[in-house]
Amino acid sequence: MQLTQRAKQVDRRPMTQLEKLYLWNIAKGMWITISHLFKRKVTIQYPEQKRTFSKVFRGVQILNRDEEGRERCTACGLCAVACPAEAITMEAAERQPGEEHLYKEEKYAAKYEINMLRCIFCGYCEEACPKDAIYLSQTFAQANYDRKGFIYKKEDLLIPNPKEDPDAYQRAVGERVTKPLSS
Amino acid sequence: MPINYYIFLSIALFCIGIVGVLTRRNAIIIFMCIELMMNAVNLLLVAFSKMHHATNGATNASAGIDGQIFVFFIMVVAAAEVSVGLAIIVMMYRNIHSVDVNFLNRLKH
Amino acid sequence: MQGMYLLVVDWYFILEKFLLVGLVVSLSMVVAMYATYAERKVAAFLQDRIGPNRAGIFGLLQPLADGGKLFFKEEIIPLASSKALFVLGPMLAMITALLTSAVIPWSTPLRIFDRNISLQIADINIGILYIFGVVSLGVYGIMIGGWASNNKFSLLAAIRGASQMISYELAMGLSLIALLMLTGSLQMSVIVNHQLGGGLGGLLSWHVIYQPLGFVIFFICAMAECNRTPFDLPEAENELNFGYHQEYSSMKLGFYLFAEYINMFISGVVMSTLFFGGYDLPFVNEETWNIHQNWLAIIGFCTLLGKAFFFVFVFMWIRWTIPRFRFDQLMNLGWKRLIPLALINMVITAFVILWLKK
Amino acid sequence: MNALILSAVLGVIMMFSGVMLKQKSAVRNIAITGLFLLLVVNILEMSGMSFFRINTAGMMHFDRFSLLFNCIVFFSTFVYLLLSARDIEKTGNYYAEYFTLIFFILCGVILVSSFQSLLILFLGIEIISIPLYILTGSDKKNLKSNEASLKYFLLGAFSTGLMLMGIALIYGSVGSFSTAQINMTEKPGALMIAGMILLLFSMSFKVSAAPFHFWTPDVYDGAPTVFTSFMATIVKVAAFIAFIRLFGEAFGNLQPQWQIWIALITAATLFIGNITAVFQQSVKRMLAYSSIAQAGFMLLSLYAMNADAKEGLLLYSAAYSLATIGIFAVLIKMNDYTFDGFNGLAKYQPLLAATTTIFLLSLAGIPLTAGFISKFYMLKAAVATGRHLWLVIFAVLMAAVSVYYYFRVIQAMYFKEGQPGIITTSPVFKYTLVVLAALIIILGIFPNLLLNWYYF
Amino acid sequence: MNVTQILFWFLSVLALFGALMVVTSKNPVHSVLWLIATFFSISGHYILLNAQFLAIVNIIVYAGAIMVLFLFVIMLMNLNKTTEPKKNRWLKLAGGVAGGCLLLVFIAALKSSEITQQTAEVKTGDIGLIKNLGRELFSTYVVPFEISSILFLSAMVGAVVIGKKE
Amino acid sequence: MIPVLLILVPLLTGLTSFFLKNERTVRSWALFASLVTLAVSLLGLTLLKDQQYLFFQAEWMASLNSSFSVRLDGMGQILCLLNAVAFPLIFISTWRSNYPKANNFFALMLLAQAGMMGVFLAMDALLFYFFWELALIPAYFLCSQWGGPKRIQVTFKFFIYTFVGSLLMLVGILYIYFHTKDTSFDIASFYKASLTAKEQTWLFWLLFIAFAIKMPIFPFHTWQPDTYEQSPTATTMVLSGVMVKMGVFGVLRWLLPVLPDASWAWGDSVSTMAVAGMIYASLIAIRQDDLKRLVAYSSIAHIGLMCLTIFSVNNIGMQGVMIQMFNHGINIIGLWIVIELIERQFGTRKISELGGLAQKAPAMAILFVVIALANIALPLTNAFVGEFLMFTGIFTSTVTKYNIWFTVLAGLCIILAAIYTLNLIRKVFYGNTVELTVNTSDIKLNEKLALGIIVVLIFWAGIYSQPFLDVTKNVSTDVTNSILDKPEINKYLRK
Repeated sequence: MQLTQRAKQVDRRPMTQLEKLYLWNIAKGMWITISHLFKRKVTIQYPEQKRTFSKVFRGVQILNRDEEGRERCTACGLCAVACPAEAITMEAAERQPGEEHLYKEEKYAAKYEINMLRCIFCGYCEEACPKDAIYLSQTFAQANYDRKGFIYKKEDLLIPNPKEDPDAYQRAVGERVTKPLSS
Repeated sequence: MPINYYIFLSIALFCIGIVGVLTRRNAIIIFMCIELMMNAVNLLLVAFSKMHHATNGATNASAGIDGQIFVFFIMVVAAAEVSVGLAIIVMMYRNIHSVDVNFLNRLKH
Repeated sequence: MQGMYLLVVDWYFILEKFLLVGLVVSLSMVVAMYATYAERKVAAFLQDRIGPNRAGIFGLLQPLADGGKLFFKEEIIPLASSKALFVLGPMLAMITALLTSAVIPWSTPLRIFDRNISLQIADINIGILYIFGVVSLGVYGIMIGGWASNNKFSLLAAIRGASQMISYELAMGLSLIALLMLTGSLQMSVIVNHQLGGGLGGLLSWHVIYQPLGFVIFFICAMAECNRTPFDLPEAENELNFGYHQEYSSMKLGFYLFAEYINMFISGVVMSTLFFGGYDLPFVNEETWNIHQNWLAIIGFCTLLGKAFFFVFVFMWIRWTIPRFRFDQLMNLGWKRLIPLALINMVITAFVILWLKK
Repeated sequence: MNALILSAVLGVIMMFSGVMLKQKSAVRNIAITGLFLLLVVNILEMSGMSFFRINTAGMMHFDRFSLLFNCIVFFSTFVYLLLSARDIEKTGNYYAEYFTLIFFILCGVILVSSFQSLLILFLGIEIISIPLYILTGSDKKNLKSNEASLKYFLLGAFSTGLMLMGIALIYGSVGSFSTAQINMTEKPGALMIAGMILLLFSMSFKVSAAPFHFWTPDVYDGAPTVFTSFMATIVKVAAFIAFIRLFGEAFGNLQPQWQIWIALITAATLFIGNITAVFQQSVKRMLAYSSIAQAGFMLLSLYAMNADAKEGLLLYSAAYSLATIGIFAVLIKMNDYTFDGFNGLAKYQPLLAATTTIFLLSLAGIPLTAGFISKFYMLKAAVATGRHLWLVIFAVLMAAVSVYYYFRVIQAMYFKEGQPGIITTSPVFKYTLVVLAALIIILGIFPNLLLNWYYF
Repeated sequence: MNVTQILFWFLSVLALFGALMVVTSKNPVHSVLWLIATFFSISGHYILLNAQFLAIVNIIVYAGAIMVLFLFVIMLMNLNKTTEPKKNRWLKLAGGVAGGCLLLVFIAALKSSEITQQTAEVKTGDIGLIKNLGRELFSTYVVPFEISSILFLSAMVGAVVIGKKE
Repeated sequence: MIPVLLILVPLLTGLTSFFLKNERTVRSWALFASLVTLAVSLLGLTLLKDQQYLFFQAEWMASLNSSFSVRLDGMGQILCLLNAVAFPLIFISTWRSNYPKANNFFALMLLAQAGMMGVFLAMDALLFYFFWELALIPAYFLCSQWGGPKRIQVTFKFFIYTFVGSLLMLVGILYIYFHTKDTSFDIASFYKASLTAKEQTWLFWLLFIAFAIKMPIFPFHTWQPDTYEQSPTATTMVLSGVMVKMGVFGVLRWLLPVLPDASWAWGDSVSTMAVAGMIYASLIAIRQDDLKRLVAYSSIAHIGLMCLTIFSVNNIGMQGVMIQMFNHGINIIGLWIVIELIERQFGTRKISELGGLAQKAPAMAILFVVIALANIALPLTNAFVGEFLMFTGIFTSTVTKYNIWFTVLAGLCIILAAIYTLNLIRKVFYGNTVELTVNTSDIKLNEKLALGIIVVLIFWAGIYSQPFLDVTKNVSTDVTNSILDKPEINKYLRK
């Protein structure tokens, strides 16, 4: 039964002596390969030349800050709950006096880790987050030499401070974030 | 070159081959020694052929050529012999996992 | 007849030959080096890629980089191997690969210091047999290397390689006999001269016109002799890891790889010489150009190189097109198809020659 | 030449028949018909009808002696196939190939019986030997067969090496491989003598003459019995023809130099062959030793090297081959190869027993059989030389010893009780045996029936 | 001592040394390789004697085909030093002595042979050239040549019969 | 044609017997065949009176100068007659003996007869050798197949002995063949062969050993008693009655005339052996308990006497030998018949176990006594004539110095023979019956017939032996003259 138009019917007849010589088939193959010699090359010179991502590309997670550079995350744990791969762990801590410039709310994540070996980049964490504290950027997961390195700490995840390093912040934000970061 | 040199060289090679046949137990090496003997003969035949050509070449341009032709045939035969011989050795190896000719003595009983 | 007496001593002659040997060897080496590059490039192009392009412009320095890398890599000789033979293997492979070039007439003679310098190292009257002799020795490099590694994959590969080479040598030899009937000589220079001066600037007297079947067989066998895909059973990666040179590293591995490319180049040269008129430039008649002999020689040489490179390219082209044989298929092809074909070719040629003579 | 070409062609035909034909009987019939053709063609050539005129450049000469000998060989092989072709098929999967090899061996036999050049002798001997190595080892699963084959091969190749050295030395001395040229040597030098001795050794090896016999019993015992039969008969007499031609035609003038050697070898062969045969427990092994003993008798012809000797050798080859083939054909049918295995055969298979008795009597040299008359010719030839009469007396005493072991079989068959296990035999087999036995007796009474071919 | 003589002695010593090593090597593979070396030096002798055809055929046939087969078999059987069976020391000695005696006897016998005075021509003479050999082979020796095909056929059949697995 | 018939009749009838299945048919057929042979032989006898000999020659192996030539002359005739007479007697007397596979038995018997006929008739050395062996083979099979418990080894010993001898003879024949003037196997050429004394010497021994084994002469006799003992009696009759005569005959026809010098030179040695053998055999015979062995040893003694006589080369003696060959054959067959009867009836041949047969079986006793007395050469019996002539011959021999010694010693053997024969008669036939012989039955008709014929022959030849003497006269003169007339011997003879 033909389900799609692309399926090709296989010819099961025994080959004739002539066909067994494979002459025609070899010639065909040779023609195919030689024809590729003159085709446009599809190679991208990667570091110099990059492919543009699609709008919906989901890259490495980023922990966001507000305009003032304060961490948005309140360690509510919804992202961890939403994560199907159970890649996210966190420890909450209370904001001490004098730390207001660091944390937006009274509670913050003292420790926030994502195991990038488990993460499947589904984006549920982003959707679950009520504070827009986490979102998936358009950067790749980096290579590393050992497995420990793939457990991203909060330091790895936090976006650069917009106040101190606005350019880097802007780069990190990328094009994907369409909704305003301030709320 | 005096022909004696060639005779002695060939005989020496030949005798080394014989010693090998007598002293080794590995069938393959014995066989190789036999090949060595044949090569000694080949060398001797070529030397003789050239010797006869040196003496009779003046009257007969192709004097001594038969010696070299004979060598050619020896090579032919050697090739055929090797194919069969090695087949036999392999066949025996398949059965007893050894090429020791001393195993052959069991036939005597 | 020059070359008839192999041991005539003439010091200039020897010097000249030494130079020529050096030249030919280095040429082969360079060609082999760039053949590795070419291989990667061709492969890339056939697969819509670009290939090495980082080292130097268009990656032209890539072979040097590879060579350097091979030189400086750690030299590992397996403990349980047989040391002397382990070293001997790649040497043999290299030597036999290089030896073949000795009887090839590279071009018409040069004229330097009032001496006609033949661009052929040794014009012996058994040239083709010499090639066969050397090619048949090529097996040893593989076998010794494979055995000395003391690795079962290497050994299997070595045995495969050797049996493949021996088998295809037969068909190769047989395919040439018909050609030898045409030329009546085994001397390479005679064979080349036989192809000069036909119609279309020599093209019509190329042997490939008279011996197409012979050429095809020879070509296939040459491929097998070089262990090129689809005949690269000895190094079939997915079955034997890396084949007979699995345990090799550093420059010894390099020797093996080089030897393969040299073989490829030389077989291209041999094919051009035997079937494609050697240094004969088709469609034109060089003699009428009235230019210096040396120029003619250089043109001839370039022609030969061009033809050889074409064959090298075809080798690569085929490599990246056709899948590898199974071993029984390989043997069947060699023994049951090529040898009978070669015999038929021989018989037909013989009859035609007889008929023509009448 | 007729037979040479035909047998080569037949070999190839057999090779393909194994592939083309599915039925064993068809292959067998082709082989038997082929041999018959071979015989016919050879007889035609004897009567002057040569189909091929090929210039052998004096390297071969098909005289009456060789042609008649070839006739004998073909006839023996014909009988052999009639009797044992079915057993050949039982040896292994490659029955057609075995027939092929037999035809090729026949080519070799033709070569060694008609060579005029040492080159042809060498090729002939190799063409005989190489298929024999294979036939010896054709029972691949059987260790004894393997070992026999290997042993035969190694020693055979070794003796070939010796032979080649001999040929080379002679070539050095004479400058030619032609037997006639070699025979023209006036005064033999050291090279010549050394070469001759080496040839003598290697040929002695091929005919399994003592002290070069040691391979024979093992090889004959180890080889599949059908092929032992072939080896012990046709091949052996072929080697003798080569031997006698070589020493008659190439070294005829040197007879004083080698005669005493041959005499000693003959005596040793007779002694070892007969005495050792006495102590055997297996009939097959006994026949192996007896073949050595019979070789001793055939060596007498070499020793004598006169007209009688040639006639005698022809007779001997016919008588010996036919009788031995017959015995082996019966032996193959037995389950037990020991002497006791024959106990009571006369009671259950009177025909087999009777014919076997005739064959054994013939081998023992009892009058009225061909064996006697051939031994008689040998003795006659040896006596005619007028020298070394001790050799003749020794030979005769050894012949008496041989009676001991041949008659052991007869005793077992007729006078002892027992129930021999025997494979059923076809009527053709029995008729052939009877004809064979009759032939042996007729030859024994009228040897001229055979010898007349030699002269007319 | 001219070049020819130097070559002769060199090749002879190499051949003898190689032959000795063949016999004495413990490892069969080494034996094979030494034998190849011996064959090469014998080929060298052929070239010296201007028997070019035989020289190259010697290499193709012996070194290129026969010895490869040997190597094959040895490698497939995985024979090496340890699997080499030990032969009785006295037997070895006896074999050596026998061979030595044979050598002495030969040399003594042939020292004063009838052709002592003659020489084998080196470097000259054209009978070893392929043209002459070929002409002779296909005219005078054509019958033996054809006969040798029977030999090959039988060897081929034999190798198949013996070699093929049942 | 008569000589050919003599060979052909038993040969062909013998071969046909193989294919007869019924035992009675075979018996009758064999008897018939032997009677036909006898008739032919008698016919030959009558014809021989007119001619010197009957001759037949046919081409056989021309390339060897050998022909199928048979001749019936005096010496041959007397032995052929013996051969022809013996077989009917054997067949009649063993009419009741049971032989499994009778067809083979009788066929082989007839073949043996044919072989022996050939030996007695052959005039060609090769043919002689052929028949010599041909007679042996059936005998071998007869003894091995139907003999006693130790038959196989014993017969084999017999066979090997004879075979070795005959092969040596073959070498001798071949050597002489090459030294005849026309390289021929014909007996006439053999008689004229030129051989040096040295050659003759060892040729003599080559041939003589063959004949001596057959006769048998001490020390070549060891096969004989065993073989006689183990063979079936019918075969023993053939062996001792006819076959041993082959040896004597061989010496007469093929040794003395062919090698006269050596025969003369070595005559004394041979005679000494013969005499030694006679005494030895006689002494052993006295000690024997077994009937068959006793007769066997007595046979050795008798043959020794014949041999002794032959080598004393004397015309009278030679004639005596020829007659005695016939007589001894007849007598010993008679003895065997009785022994066969005894053995068949009592299952034993031990003298010590028998006794008093005369009371129970008077006919047998009478006939046996007559035959036994003939065997020790009592006057009026046939053997007396022969032995008398032989003793005369030995005594008057001119070729030996020791003729008196030989005569005395041989005479001693006659006395010894009387001792053991009479002892035998006394112990077996007279005295009291023992347990075993109480129920003895007398002989049957067929046995009576056979023994009767023998007794008749004994007396006839004993009283009227002139016809035998006539037949053998010429031949014996020829044989003796072949030595005595040689000039180089003649001068050494005792005058």
